[in-house]
Amino acid sequence: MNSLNTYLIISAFLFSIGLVGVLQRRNLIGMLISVELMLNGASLNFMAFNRFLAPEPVVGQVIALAIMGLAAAETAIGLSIILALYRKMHSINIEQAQRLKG
Amino acid sequence: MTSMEMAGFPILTAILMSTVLGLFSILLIPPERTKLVKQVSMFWATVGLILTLWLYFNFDHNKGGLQFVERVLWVKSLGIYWFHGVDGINMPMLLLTAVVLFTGVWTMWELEYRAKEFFALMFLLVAGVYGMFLSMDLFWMFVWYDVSLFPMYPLISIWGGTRKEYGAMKLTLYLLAGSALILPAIIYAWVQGGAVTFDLFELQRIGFSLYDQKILFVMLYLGFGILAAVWPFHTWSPVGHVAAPTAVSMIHAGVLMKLGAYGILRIGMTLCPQGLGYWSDLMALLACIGIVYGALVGLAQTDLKYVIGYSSVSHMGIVGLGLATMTVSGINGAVFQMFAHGVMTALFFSSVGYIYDKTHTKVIPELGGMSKTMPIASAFFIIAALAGIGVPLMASFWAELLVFIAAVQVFPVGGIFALVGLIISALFMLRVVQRTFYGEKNEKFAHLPDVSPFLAVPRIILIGVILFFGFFPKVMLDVIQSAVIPFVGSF
Amino acid sequence: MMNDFILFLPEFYFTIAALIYFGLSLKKTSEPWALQKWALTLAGIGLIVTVAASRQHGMLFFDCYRVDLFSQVFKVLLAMGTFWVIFSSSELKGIDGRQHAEYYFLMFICTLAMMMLVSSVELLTIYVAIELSSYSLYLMVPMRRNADEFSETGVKYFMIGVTASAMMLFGISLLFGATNTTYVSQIVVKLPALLGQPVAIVGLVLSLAGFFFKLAVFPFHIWAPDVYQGSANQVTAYIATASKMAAAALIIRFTGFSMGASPALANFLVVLCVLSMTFGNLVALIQKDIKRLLAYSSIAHAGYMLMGILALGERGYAAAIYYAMAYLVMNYACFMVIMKIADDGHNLQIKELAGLHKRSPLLAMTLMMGLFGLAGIPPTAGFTGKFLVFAAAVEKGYLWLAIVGMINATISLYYYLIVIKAAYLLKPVEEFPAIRVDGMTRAMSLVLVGLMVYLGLFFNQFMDLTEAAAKSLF
Amino acid sequence: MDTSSSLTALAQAAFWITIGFTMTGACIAVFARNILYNVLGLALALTGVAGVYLFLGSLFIALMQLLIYVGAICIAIVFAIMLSRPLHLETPPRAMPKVVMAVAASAVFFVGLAGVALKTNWVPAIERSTDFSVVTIGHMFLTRYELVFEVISLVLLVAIIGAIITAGFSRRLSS
Amino acid sequence: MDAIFKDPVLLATVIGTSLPFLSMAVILCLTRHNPMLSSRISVTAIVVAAICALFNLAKVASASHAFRFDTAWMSSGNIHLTFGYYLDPLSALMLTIVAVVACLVQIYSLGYMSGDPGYSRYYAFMSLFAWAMMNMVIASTLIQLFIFWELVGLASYMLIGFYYEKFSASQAGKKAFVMTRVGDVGFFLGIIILTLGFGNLGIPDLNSAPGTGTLTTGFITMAAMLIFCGVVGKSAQFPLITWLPDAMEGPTPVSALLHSATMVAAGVYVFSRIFPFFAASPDAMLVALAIGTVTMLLASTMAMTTYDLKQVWAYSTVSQLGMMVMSLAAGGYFAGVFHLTTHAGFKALLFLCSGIFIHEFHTNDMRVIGKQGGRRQIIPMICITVGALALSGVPPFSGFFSKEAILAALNAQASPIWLFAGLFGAFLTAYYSFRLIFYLLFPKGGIEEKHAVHEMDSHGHKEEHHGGLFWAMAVPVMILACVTVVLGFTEHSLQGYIMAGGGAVKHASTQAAAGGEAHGGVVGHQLLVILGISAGLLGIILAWFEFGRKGASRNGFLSYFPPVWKLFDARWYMDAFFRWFLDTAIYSGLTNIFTRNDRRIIDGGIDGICFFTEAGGRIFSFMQSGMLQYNLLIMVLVAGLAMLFCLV
Repeated sequence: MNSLNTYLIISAFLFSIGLVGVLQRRNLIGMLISVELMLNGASLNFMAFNRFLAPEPVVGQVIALAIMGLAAAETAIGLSIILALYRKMHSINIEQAQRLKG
Repeated sequence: MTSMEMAGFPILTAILMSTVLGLFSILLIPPERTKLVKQVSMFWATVGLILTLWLYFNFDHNKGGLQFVERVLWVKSLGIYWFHGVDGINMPMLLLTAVVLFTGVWTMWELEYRAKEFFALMFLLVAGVYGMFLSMDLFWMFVWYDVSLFPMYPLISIWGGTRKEYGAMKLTLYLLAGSALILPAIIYAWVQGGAVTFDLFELQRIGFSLYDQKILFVMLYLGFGILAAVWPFHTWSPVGHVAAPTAVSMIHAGVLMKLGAYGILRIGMTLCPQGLGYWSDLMALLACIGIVYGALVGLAQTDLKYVIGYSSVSHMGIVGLGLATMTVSGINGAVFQMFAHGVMTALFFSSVGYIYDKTHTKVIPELGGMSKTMPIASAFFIIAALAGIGVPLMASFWAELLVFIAAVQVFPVGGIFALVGLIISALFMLRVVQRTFYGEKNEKFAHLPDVSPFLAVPRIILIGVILFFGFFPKVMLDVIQSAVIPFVGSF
Repeated sequence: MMNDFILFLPEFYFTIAALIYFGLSLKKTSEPWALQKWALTLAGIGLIVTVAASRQHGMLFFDCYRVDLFSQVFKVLLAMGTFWVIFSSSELKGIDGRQHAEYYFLMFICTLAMMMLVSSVELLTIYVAIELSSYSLYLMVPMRRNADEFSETGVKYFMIGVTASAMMLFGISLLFGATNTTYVSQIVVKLPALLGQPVAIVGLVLSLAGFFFKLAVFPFHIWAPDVYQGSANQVTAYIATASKMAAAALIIRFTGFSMGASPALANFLVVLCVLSMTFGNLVALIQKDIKRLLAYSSIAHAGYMLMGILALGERGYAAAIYYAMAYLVMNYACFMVIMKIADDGHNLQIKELAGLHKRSPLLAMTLMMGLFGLAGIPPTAGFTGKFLVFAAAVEKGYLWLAIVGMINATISLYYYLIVIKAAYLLKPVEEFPAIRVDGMTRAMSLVLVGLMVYLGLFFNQFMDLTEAAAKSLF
Repeated sequence: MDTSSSLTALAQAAFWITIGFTMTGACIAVFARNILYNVLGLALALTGVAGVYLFLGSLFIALMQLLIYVGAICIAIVFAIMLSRPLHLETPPRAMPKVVMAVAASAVFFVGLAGVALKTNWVPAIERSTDFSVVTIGHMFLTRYELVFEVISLVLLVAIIGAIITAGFSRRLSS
Repeated sequence: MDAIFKDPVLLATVIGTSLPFLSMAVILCLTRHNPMLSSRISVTAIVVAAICALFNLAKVASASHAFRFDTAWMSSGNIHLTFGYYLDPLSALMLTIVAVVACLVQIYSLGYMSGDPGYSRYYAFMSLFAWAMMNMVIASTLIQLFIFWELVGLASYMLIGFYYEKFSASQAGKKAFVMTRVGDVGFFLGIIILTLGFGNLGIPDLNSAPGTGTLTTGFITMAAMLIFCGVVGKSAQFPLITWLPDAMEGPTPVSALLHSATMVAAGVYVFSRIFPFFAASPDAMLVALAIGTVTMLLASTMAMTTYDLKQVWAYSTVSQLGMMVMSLAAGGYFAGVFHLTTHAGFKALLFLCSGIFIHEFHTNDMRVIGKQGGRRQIIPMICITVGALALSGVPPFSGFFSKEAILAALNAQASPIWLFAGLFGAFLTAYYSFRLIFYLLFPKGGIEEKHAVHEMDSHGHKEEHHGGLFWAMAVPVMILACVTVVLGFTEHSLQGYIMAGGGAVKHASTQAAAGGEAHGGVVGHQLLVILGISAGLLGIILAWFEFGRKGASRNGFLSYFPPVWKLFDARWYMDAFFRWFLDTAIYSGLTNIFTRNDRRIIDGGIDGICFFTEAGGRIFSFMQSGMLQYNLLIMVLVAGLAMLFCLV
């Protein structure tokens, strides 16, 4: 169980399920949630490599921490943009946002 | 810019700069002072002509080879040189350019609409042409080649005539599509030459394998062939010529089309003689088809400029045929034909241009009987037509003679086939002359004035050139030969 | 210590500038023109500072940060792009006057982030820096006011951006796993040995995704048309010019990992290159809105830049750097004219250019030169750039790629010519008044035109510079 | 069955349960159609990931994960949902083709990633320290990752200002 | 330059041959608007040229050798072309003929063309013609000959289409140019082959070439046949006959000078010029003989049906040219040249006389002229009869002597068929000539007095009748009539002169005729003379019987065979065939196909490529749908596939 590959598969799964969400959710907030899953997948990857391979096991942790910080900022920005859109469009359904194309 | 190989005054750069300076000085003039614009243009065109004539008379054809060489390292890491020189192949072309520019500017003397932009673009175009003819460095050749092409778009689309936007777009895209093959070919040559130099002659010395030569030559041939209106890449020619204004047609058909053939000769044949050997049958075939085809299709045209466009296809076919023979006479004839055809088409377009300016039509059935209303303008056209059908003692006769001698020697069947084209081209030209200029006087145009003496001068100069080199072909051929004999010897 | 400070001077300077504008944003009211003048001054000094620091080299922050010719060249380009965009911000009508201070703040931050990006030689630093620059851009895009039809732009940009950056992060994690280090210098040493394993290439490809996103390479281009169209003109100009520089730099840095020894990576880049060029040029053919058109053209140009990069050699990188340089100048020239004409901040349609040559001959000429440059017509910088990238590609045996590139250039000429035609040929439906062009803009137009021609013809020293920069990469 | 093996079994069970939580949470976060369930699913998944971090030997990061992700980010999302209030009631029908395509594309991606993970011969570093301590993390942040640390602070500053101007102004303008 | 002044022959040649060119240039550039001055310049130039030509003739006759002057003209690789003059008896004679006839015609034109709006232009082109023709005659190389040969054709084109407002005139000019060009292409090809195979185009060198044995007979045959193509075109031999009758659209003096006396004879001249070369190829000679014969007979038949004065002479010209070709091909070198000389005289005479009638009555129809009192024009009537008698070969006019010489040459052939054809031709010639004369003299239904007088009055020519203009026309005619009477008696001195230097010619001539000499001819010498005269007289008697005697039907025997009449009248449908060929094969055939191909396939293909490119843009733009997630999907798919690609 406690092998590198298990973790890598889990993180790949998290990343991919996040992708499914991004590709299929209509709700923008739902998409944002999925993006968080993807980031977690990457983060988990770092932690796994950190645990099994890296010469200095703190590096992965530092990276995971940094990712968390960035994810927080990203969520804040994303939510504010979504809210702004909601105020203009009165919807947060991404399928409503199709005016620009071609 | 380290190594300088220069002897005395850089006359070639001066010729090139006469157009560049012309361009800049025109740009500085306020647009409403059209008179001044024309005077300045005329001045610089004259400067170019005088310098070129000086060069022509000081060119030593006994010595041959590249003369007045200027060679400066331009970009070290790629091996690009500012490398100019004249030999027997580009000397006639330079003379042609200078004459056509001079007469072209003069022909457009009555232009008032956006004159500043017109002359500025024209000088830009001619700068490209001069540069291409003078340069002996592949990079610069391509640069100048493209510089000479793109002003065609505004020139045609602003000042043009029939379907000008379509024609301009088609011509520009088509011609630049040709350079889509040229640029990769040039780079390929550079790479195969060790990626150290763009100097044409150094690359020639380095030499290429047969395989490379085959690839390179066909790319260059197709790329430049478009501009040389090689069948079946000729359809821009009529469409573009119909759309273009007079002086632009003159320069375009007169000079620019020669760039294509010149490119094949200068780059393609210099670098890949064996490649040419491999493809020469194809080249001759296309050329022969072009000769006959152009004349045959021209028979059915009803627009004067279409007619000239197709006659150009036919005449440029002769150039192609001459080049394909790879013999001294063939190449001599081809170069001579480039010159002769340039002057002749310039004359064609300038007379058609005059008629069009006055009558606002160039549809043959609507004209008719023009000899009565405009005898002088008609005479110009008829003389051009006679030159076009290869009447002796006009420059193009010698060219055709030489090309056909070589063609019959090398490609007997094709040569005879092309000779038949001479009959058709006679039929075709005389038909146009008959329908446009002969017949009852056309009352609709009876009030129109004939060419004024002032505007007749440039046309007379062109006729003079045609006749001069028709009477004294030696003057031209000695120059051409001085380059062609060693050139053919190097195959 | 002092020496280190000089190394870090441009970044430091831009941090200060950003903080000044952070302070200004707290003020209740401020005159937009005053903000612009100050920002212009700051950016100008910033440009000078960057140029002054351009010959520095050294390492900072425990070897996370490398100052060398490569990074400094790009920093100069970034500073220049920023300066130019701020120069054109005098008509910043697309953004509410109350947000101008934030606009400049974000722009300085973004420039700073990208400067750090080009200098970073450690994966986490690179990631953080790219996120910083992205976030500021995410925020600048929806600032546009009075443009409800474009309100979706911000969210689209954001969503695609975060997806791409998640991919990049995953890729970086794979690289980390493969080489057990986050230092570029060590990765460069270790990775070539690992090229036989899928992880190396997959890691590289995924981490390139983020940069491809920034550069708008097919298929990571999807934001470009919408964002170009939907954000304020100045923001578009910034995205189109400065932000592309950083992306190009990073792609060069990452592809350099393989040390040119990976056919798989090269093939991948070739495919993207061809797709980008073809897609961008073909779709641009049918555009009506100039900014959208330029967006597609930028996709195509990303393809050309890739052509230099995929040669995976010094000459190719040098060519790509040169191309980026030329692209900055040409693209900005076009945008400057657009911003000047659409001085009320609306989206310019091609047909609105009708009669431009009468309204302002100088702007018309600048636009024409810029577009010809983009189309790759000599004697402009665009041609030389194309020439160099083709040369690099052919040298690696991609003759056919150069032909494809040239055919694409011909296709692209069509839509550029349509714009030029509008400017020089079309009769306007209604007479627009002449455009008042102030002295600064005149001077800038001439400088740009001169620069384009100069770069296009006298590129000897630029070649030396870019080749030295590419050499300093390894 | 000695203790160590039973402990191992226990640990294994705990591990798989954590994984199960994570996956279930992720699935809920993505596939549930009510947005509030999604958030809850996300919280569940993030907690699961925190658990996995524990197994990876980093208590600190696991805690931070709970704190920042579950604590801060999820709450922020809930707030956002509340601000755009009627939306959590909106449950448009599922468009099957879209879902299928999304799943297919992601499956390709997953296969790719998994393939990379399995086919690669992962080589551990030759010399590996075992220093997982928080102190070292802090030390790292102040030495090697000093720049990162600073930049993250800038990122947060940008995020704050950005959130204010984007959400704030648009409110004022639209009202 | 000095050389020119040292040698009087060269000086005379240069002056004589270049003055007309100068006159053309001056007229076109400067004196276009002053017709009087233009004509004076031109006439002066040609008179000087004629004097120079006579001087040269005398010089050549007195010298024992030919004069040759060469200067380098052009060189390209191993092809060296020279410009030069080659004055031997033949060319000096021809030069004199050309100069003198041109001179007479130009003087004649002073009257004939007076008041024409294109007066200056006319003289300019006449000068052009004179210059080109003279240079052609004395050209030292075949290529120079060809060049001026083409220029002569150009002048012919210009002069035929002189009345360019008339469609038929411009059409005829075009036809003449294109049809001769067909032959010229063969000629050109022949020159090219000679250049390649022999390398020296000098005429004396060429003539001595077969003797040296460097050239194979096959090569000579090919080259000779190709050059003969040019002869066929220029001299309107079968099958390129029909342009010459049409060329009568030009002014009558033009017809007289170009299309009977000199230009069309150029073909025959070329034949005689390189006669030894031709003679080296029996096959070529046989072909030429056949073509000459066919031409002669065909043209004679055509002449029997037309009522147009000039047409009759035109057909007759063709037929006489055919005869000359026959003569040369049969080895009768001197006979051919002699007939060329006499023919130039009497045919110019005939045309100029007809010109006076046409000028007077404003019609070409012989019946109308006769009706309106043609016979009252005493001088032209006498002269035209003299000409017709010469043409019919009635002694003692010049035509008799030359025709007898030709018949003698034909007699020397092995096969009697050529002789009978020649005799038959002579019979037909006499018949149609006198058909014309009798139409003029004895019009059907007598003369309509009043109408004729009225006609004259209304055109105000009456006072000119005895004015300078009339005499300008009458004097040349009379001179020519005198020449026609006298020329025949110079046969022997002329023969001595022509055959003097030409060893090669003599050799070739005897060789070619050798077949006949062996069996002493088909008929005896005395019998031949009688046959020749009786053939002519028979024709005249038949014409008298049908047209001249009182109460004659004036229809001709051919009218009893309508299909034959129709066949002859339609020129054996040759024109119809050419027209059909041009229309079907060229205009609606190749041209049409190629034009469609050009529009649809080539140009359409290009436009199609552009269209599909743009359509490609539209299709690709669907990829950029407004739907964010579809776009993302593409992105993810590409990234995923790239990964899979890396895995496998």
